[in-house]
Amino acid sequence: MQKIGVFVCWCGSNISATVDVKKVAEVLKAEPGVVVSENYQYMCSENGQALIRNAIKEHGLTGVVVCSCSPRMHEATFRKTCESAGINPYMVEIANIREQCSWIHKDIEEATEKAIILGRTAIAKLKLNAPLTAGESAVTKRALVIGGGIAGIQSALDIAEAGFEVDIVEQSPTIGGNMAKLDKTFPTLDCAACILTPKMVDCAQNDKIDIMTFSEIESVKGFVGNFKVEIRRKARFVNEKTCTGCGVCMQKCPAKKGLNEFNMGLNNRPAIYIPFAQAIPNVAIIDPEQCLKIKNGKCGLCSMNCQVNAIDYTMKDEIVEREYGAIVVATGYKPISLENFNEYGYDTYKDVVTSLEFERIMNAAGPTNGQLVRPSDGKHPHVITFIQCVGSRDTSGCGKPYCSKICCMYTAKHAMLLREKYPDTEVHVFYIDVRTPGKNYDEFFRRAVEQYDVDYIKGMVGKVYKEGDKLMVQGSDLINDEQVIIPSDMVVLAAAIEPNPSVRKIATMLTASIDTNNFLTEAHAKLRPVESPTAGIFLSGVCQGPKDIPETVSQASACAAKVIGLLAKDTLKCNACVAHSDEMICTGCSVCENVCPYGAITYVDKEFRLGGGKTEVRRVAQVNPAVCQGCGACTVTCPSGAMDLKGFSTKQIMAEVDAVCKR
Amino acid sequence: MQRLENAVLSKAKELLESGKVSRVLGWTKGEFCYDVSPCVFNTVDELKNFVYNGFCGANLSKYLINESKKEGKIAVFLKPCDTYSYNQLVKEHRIKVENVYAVGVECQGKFDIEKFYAKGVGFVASVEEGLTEVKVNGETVLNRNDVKLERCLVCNKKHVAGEEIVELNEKLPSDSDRFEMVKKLEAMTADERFAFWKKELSKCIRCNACRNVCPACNCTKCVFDNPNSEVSAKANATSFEEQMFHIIRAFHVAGRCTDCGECSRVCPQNIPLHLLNRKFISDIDKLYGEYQAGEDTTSKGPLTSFTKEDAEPSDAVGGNK
Amino acid sequence: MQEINKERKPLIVAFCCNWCSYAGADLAGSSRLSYPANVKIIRVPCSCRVNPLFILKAFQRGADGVILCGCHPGDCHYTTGNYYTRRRMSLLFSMLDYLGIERERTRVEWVSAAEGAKFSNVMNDFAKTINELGENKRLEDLRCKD
Amino acid sequence: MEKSEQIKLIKERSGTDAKKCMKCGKCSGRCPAYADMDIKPHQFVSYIEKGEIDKLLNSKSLFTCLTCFACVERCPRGVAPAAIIEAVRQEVIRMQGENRVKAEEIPEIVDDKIPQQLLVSMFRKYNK
Amino acid sequence: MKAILKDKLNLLYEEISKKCELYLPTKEKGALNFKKFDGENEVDIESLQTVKSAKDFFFPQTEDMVNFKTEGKNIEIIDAREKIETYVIFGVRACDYKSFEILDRVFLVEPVDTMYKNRRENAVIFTLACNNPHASCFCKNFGIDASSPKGDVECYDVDGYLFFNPLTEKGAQIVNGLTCLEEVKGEDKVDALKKDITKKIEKLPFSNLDLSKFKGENLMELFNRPEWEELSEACLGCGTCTFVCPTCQCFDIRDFKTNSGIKRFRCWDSCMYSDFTQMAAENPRKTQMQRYRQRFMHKLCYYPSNNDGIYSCVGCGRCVKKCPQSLNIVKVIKKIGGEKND
Repeated sequence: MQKIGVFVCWCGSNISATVDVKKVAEVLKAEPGVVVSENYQYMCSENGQALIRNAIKEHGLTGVVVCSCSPRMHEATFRKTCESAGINPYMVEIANIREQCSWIHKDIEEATEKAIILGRTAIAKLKLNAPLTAGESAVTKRALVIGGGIAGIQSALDIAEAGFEVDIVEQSPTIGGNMAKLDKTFPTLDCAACILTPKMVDCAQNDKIDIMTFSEIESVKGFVGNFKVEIRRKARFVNEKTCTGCGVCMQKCPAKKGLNEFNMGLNNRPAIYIPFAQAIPNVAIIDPEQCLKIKNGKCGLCSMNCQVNAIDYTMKDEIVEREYGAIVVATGYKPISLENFNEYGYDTYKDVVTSLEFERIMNAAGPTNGQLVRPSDGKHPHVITFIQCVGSRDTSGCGKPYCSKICCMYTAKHAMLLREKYPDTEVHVFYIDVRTPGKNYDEFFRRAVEQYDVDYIKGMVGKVYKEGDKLMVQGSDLINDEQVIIPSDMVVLAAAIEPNPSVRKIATMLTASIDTNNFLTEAHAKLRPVESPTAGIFLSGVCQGPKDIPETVSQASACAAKVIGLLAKDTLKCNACVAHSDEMICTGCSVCENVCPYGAITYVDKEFRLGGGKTEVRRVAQVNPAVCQGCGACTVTCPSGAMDLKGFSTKQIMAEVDAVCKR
Repeated sequence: MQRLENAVLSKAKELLESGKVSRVLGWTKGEFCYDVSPCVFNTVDELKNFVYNGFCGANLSKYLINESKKEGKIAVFLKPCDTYSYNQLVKEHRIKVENVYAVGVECQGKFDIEKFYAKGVGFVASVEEGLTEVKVNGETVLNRNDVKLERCLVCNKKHVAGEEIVELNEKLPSDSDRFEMVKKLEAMTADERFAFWKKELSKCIRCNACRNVCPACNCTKCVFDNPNSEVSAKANATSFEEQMFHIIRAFHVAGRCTDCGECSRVCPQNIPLHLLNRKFISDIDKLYGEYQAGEDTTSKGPLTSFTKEDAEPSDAVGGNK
Repeated sequence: MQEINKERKPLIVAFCCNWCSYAGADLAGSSRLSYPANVKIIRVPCSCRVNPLFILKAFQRGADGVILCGCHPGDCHYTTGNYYTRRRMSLLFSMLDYLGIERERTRVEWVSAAEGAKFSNVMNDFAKTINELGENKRLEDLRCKD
Repeated sequence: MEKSEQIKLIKERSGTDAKKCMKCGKCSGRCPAYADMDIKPHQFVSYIEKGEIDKLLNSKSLFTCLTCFACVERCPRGVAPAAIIEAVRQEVIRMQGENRVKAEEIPEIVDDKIPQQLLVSMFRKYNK
Repeated sequence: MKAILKDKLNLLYEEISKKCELYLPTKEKGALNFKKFDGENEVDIESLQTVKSAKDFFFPQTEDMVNFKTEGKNIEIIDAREKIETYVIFGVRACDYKSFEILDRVFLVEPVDTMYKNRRENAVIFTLACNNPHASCFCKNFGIDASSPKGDVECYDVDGYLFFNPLTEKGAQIVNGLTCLEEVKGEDKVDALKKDITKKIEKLPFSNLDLSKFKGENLMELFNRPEWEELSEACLGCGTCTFVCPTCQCFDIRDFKTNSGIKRFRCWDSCMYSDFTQMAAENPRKTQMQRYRQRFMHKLCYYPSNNDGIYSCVGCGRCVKKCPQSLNIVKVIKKIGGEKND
């Protein structure tokens, strides 16, 4: 039997004006289990708390009910009070007789009656409380960053800067991501490579950062502070440690038919190649699909010419296992495939290109060495038409329902660069809306119109077709209320962007939730935008939603701050009110696992004694208290009631229901 | 249909003889043709009591929870509807599939002995089964549909699990709407519905036959048996407990119920319990897209998944005022 | 005490999630927005903690109306809890209706921590509905009313 | 009939939600009959939403629209301008209560640019 | 003999129900059960059997025993037993009537179960001969004569009349006080009916079972028979057989928390349930086979050993009809009862 103390707070006149606090204390004293019942002006004051502490000692209380303001206000206070007097902080219940009683009722009799019922309800619940202890788990002081684009690089650098070790796992042979492919960046028009490559080099040189390129996540186990990750290091057939990146092999390689991924396939590269001049690591890689030696055993020229013997045609994938305390997802994006948009002729006409391809064409290190020429015939184009929102804001099912956010700005950038570099060109932009929120963004766009004479046409393109040498771009001009046809030499499509396809698999492994567009879901749209609901998983860059570079970098740094905050702790205090499964009842049916947003539930085969020396092996659910956040979704999904929630147990809530219904 | 029995029996023999399985879960003869019981056969010799006829209506899948835990492989004969329950149990990790050799068996609908009595046949000594007709005691010819269990009249289930199928005739399709009665009830006024269910549920003797036969009700300990659940009871002391037991039972199997109809088949008071489950199925179909529990072994059930555009509870309520 | 109990007022049990609706109720309180005293709030971590058994239990014990309040869909503190609530309660309420039990006695409302006024309005409105319906007679347990 | 009623009917008949339009004009950008239209496909969507029923009922575009569905095909928002045009057309025809197209008038309308298919479908639709 | 035309039966029911409460087999939603007469019952005395047996009258499925009223820290104890007036149960079959004798041996021996006694003593039982026994009936094995069903008043349904044969004083008192009855010569017809019934029963498939093995001295042998495994294999562990059985008498005592205290009540329990007989939180019979064996051993061996060889089964056949998997006591008797069963 518990010994319960009831403490009724006046809250000055806030409560006592409408609730007869003395009567409440008196009536509750008669409840079974209650040994002391007091009232006081301000229970939360030092004196009020002392009253509670003394009562606990004097009467040997096992639990405390405080009738006062909302538990959201002072539950923590009174828990501490009780803890300091030697009883478990979870043996405290609050009856909210201020916000939910005295402040909303005027009739004293009515409010007093309600306060008594609320007090009884708290007593009823408290009788079923059990002392709870929040568990602790150690933190592995190492972070994993999945993705080596600008988001991943920035997060990794910031985490490393704080003194923690970071691994970057990148699926392609070099870090740098999409940003490395860009020519200039808006709204300042500075060179992307100039600002990105120093950061890439920083990563490579930082001894806290370990870069694993051409690698993929194989499996993830564990939970916040204690992840175990298997990483597949795919065979690149070149020893990363010995290769000096001299590039001789590239020149000697006779198989030069591979599409250059870095240049969006606009030109070719050899079977052994370094993705681009500033690649990190600056190490060659063999494309086994192209390599003659690997395909049919005849060749070996690269190996013969390699002075450091870095080439190993028999190299196999390798799995490394590492432990981490936190994981950053920075998997980035790719432009969508345009197969659903044949009206723009992307697949038909070589001179219809995507914006990212156009970046490469404009780039000095690109396939045309920075010369603006048409892919079809290498001629200099004079009329260039841009089409925006290709596949963005599309709810018809062909594209993506969201705004890709960056297209308006980069299209303005392209238009401006074109007009700047080639004043002889005529530039048209079909747009639906021009969206330029951001510092200096609208000014930037206006410059394109006002200073560079770019022709912005409000309306969408209906079709692109060829007449002679020209691409005829037919669209609406809604302002002039006419249908226009613009004979162009080149058409640039601002294709929507979508999360990197690899993210689905990764999200599943991380049990991080993902939305219908494959963007990772943040823990809270406003207040926790860089965390996944799954503890220990953080979101950096476009994997969470479309972003431009400054936003990506700020999110990456915010993300790093969160990771640093986590890794700075030696242990993690877990939520004490967690779910737990009664293994004697659990059937292991796995429905609870389906609704757990945190992946806190796992199943084990466990042996149970049946009596008479017999045993039975049953599959039962186990909750990881370090991961469970205590929502209780599992408890209702479980038909047998094996799953219950500490602090809000089925019995407790039922007892509260009983108590509030008692008349 | 004698041919079907022979085919099933020889399949059982073959499986046991070949050592492919060490046990067979099938049916054993009763005192009459209609009181057959599920049974595990360990040897070919024991198969002399094996029987397979239109009264083999029980769903065998639930027995596999325990049987598949035992040593050795067990063969089981499953009607189309049983295969859905089987899949659902596999999905919920209740059956060790590696210990089961599932054989689908043709089904043209199983019999309800009460319907023979209702047709004026006082004693059923023998039934010769045809696809659409049956001959009772060698003389009375009845329409097969007139003596089928309710669930079989609306059944269009196919075999969705099993290593092989014993089938001599293709299953005759049903064009009846299984939600007909649900719709009828929904069209009634709330008062009429209340009166209907009050009468039906007041018959309940809480014998738990519906629960214990239900393949979805496979909890180690049911909440209603668990003194810690605050709702445990061995009898319906009031009409509230009648309502609660059946609402909660239907809710616990919602999205998992394959509509196998066993609950209604076994109810000693003939309460149409399937109408509760079908209401949930019909609501789920309407609100969240058609879903047939047990059609596969991997999909998430409708109550353990969601979409952001789901209907609000205020809009989702079915039935007239 | 006994005198007050004589006149039987309808009783409403409100399950409120800790993060949105309970906070919304607090805001209603600190804004002094009143609602009837026969609304009794039970705090749960998330609306998805509310088991249909609790709702039936409340009716058994003599509640005349049960309302479930949670964060707006998409705003759940635990990201997905209220989506499950929405499905579960849609089905449960539909079933109650199917059994002829007045559908107005059960309700789900999404109330955010900022919606003190909404909380009070919802409770006033619900209390009015329940007052009009009168005593719960279709899902009652007479043993509890002795 | 009340105007609002009429608009409701047309919307219902068209089965399309004009509110989904984001005013990109892609429908009109693609329309092959654009030049012959007084009210353009995108304007149909806009007018129906704004309740300009009279303008629509009197539009010449109703009978210049080829019903080629290019606008439907191309709309990124799943709006179907052609369906709205069709619904308005139906409305006009129903209001007239008579044959819109009479066999003897055909020679007058026909010129060598009109596709035969159109004639057949027109006859099917506009003749009772 | 006193009699009434069958199509005037409603007059009879109305007249009895004016004097005291009357319960009779009533069809509701496709199931036949005893219901209190309220003028609108769909009475069915042709069908052989109610789903639930007549034992409910004396030993209902749930029954309040005592109430505790709590206020603060005080507890008040209130006797929950009701005062019972005389009432009539109409249409009890011979097997069900026989079951009362079996139950009496449990509830009316010291210490007497006052609740049972109260209800039992105040009942006037009108029994009904079984014109059409069913293939599942096997009452003959237990010395029951379905053609003379005993009770306070025996009723015979013959020739468009229902004839009454009062056997006890309280039966006669009621019958003689009924104004709607007329005097009809019917002894011959009733005798003919009895003979017919006896003939029909003789022909029933289960009328001559061999129960010779079920004796106290064979207890251990029967208990250890290997056949129990296969007999119980398909058992679902539900309580259908128990709850439709007229002689099952187990109950559980439970507390229900009301809004003002606690109601202590008893309710039927079934030895087939895994949570039956929770001793130190465990059922000593851990497997369904053990529980299955318990039920039938009790009926056929333990009970007779303690009660002058009377079996605790009346052959009503309810379990035969209602078991979801067609397991039943006849199959048990045939398997391990005696040689003549083969």
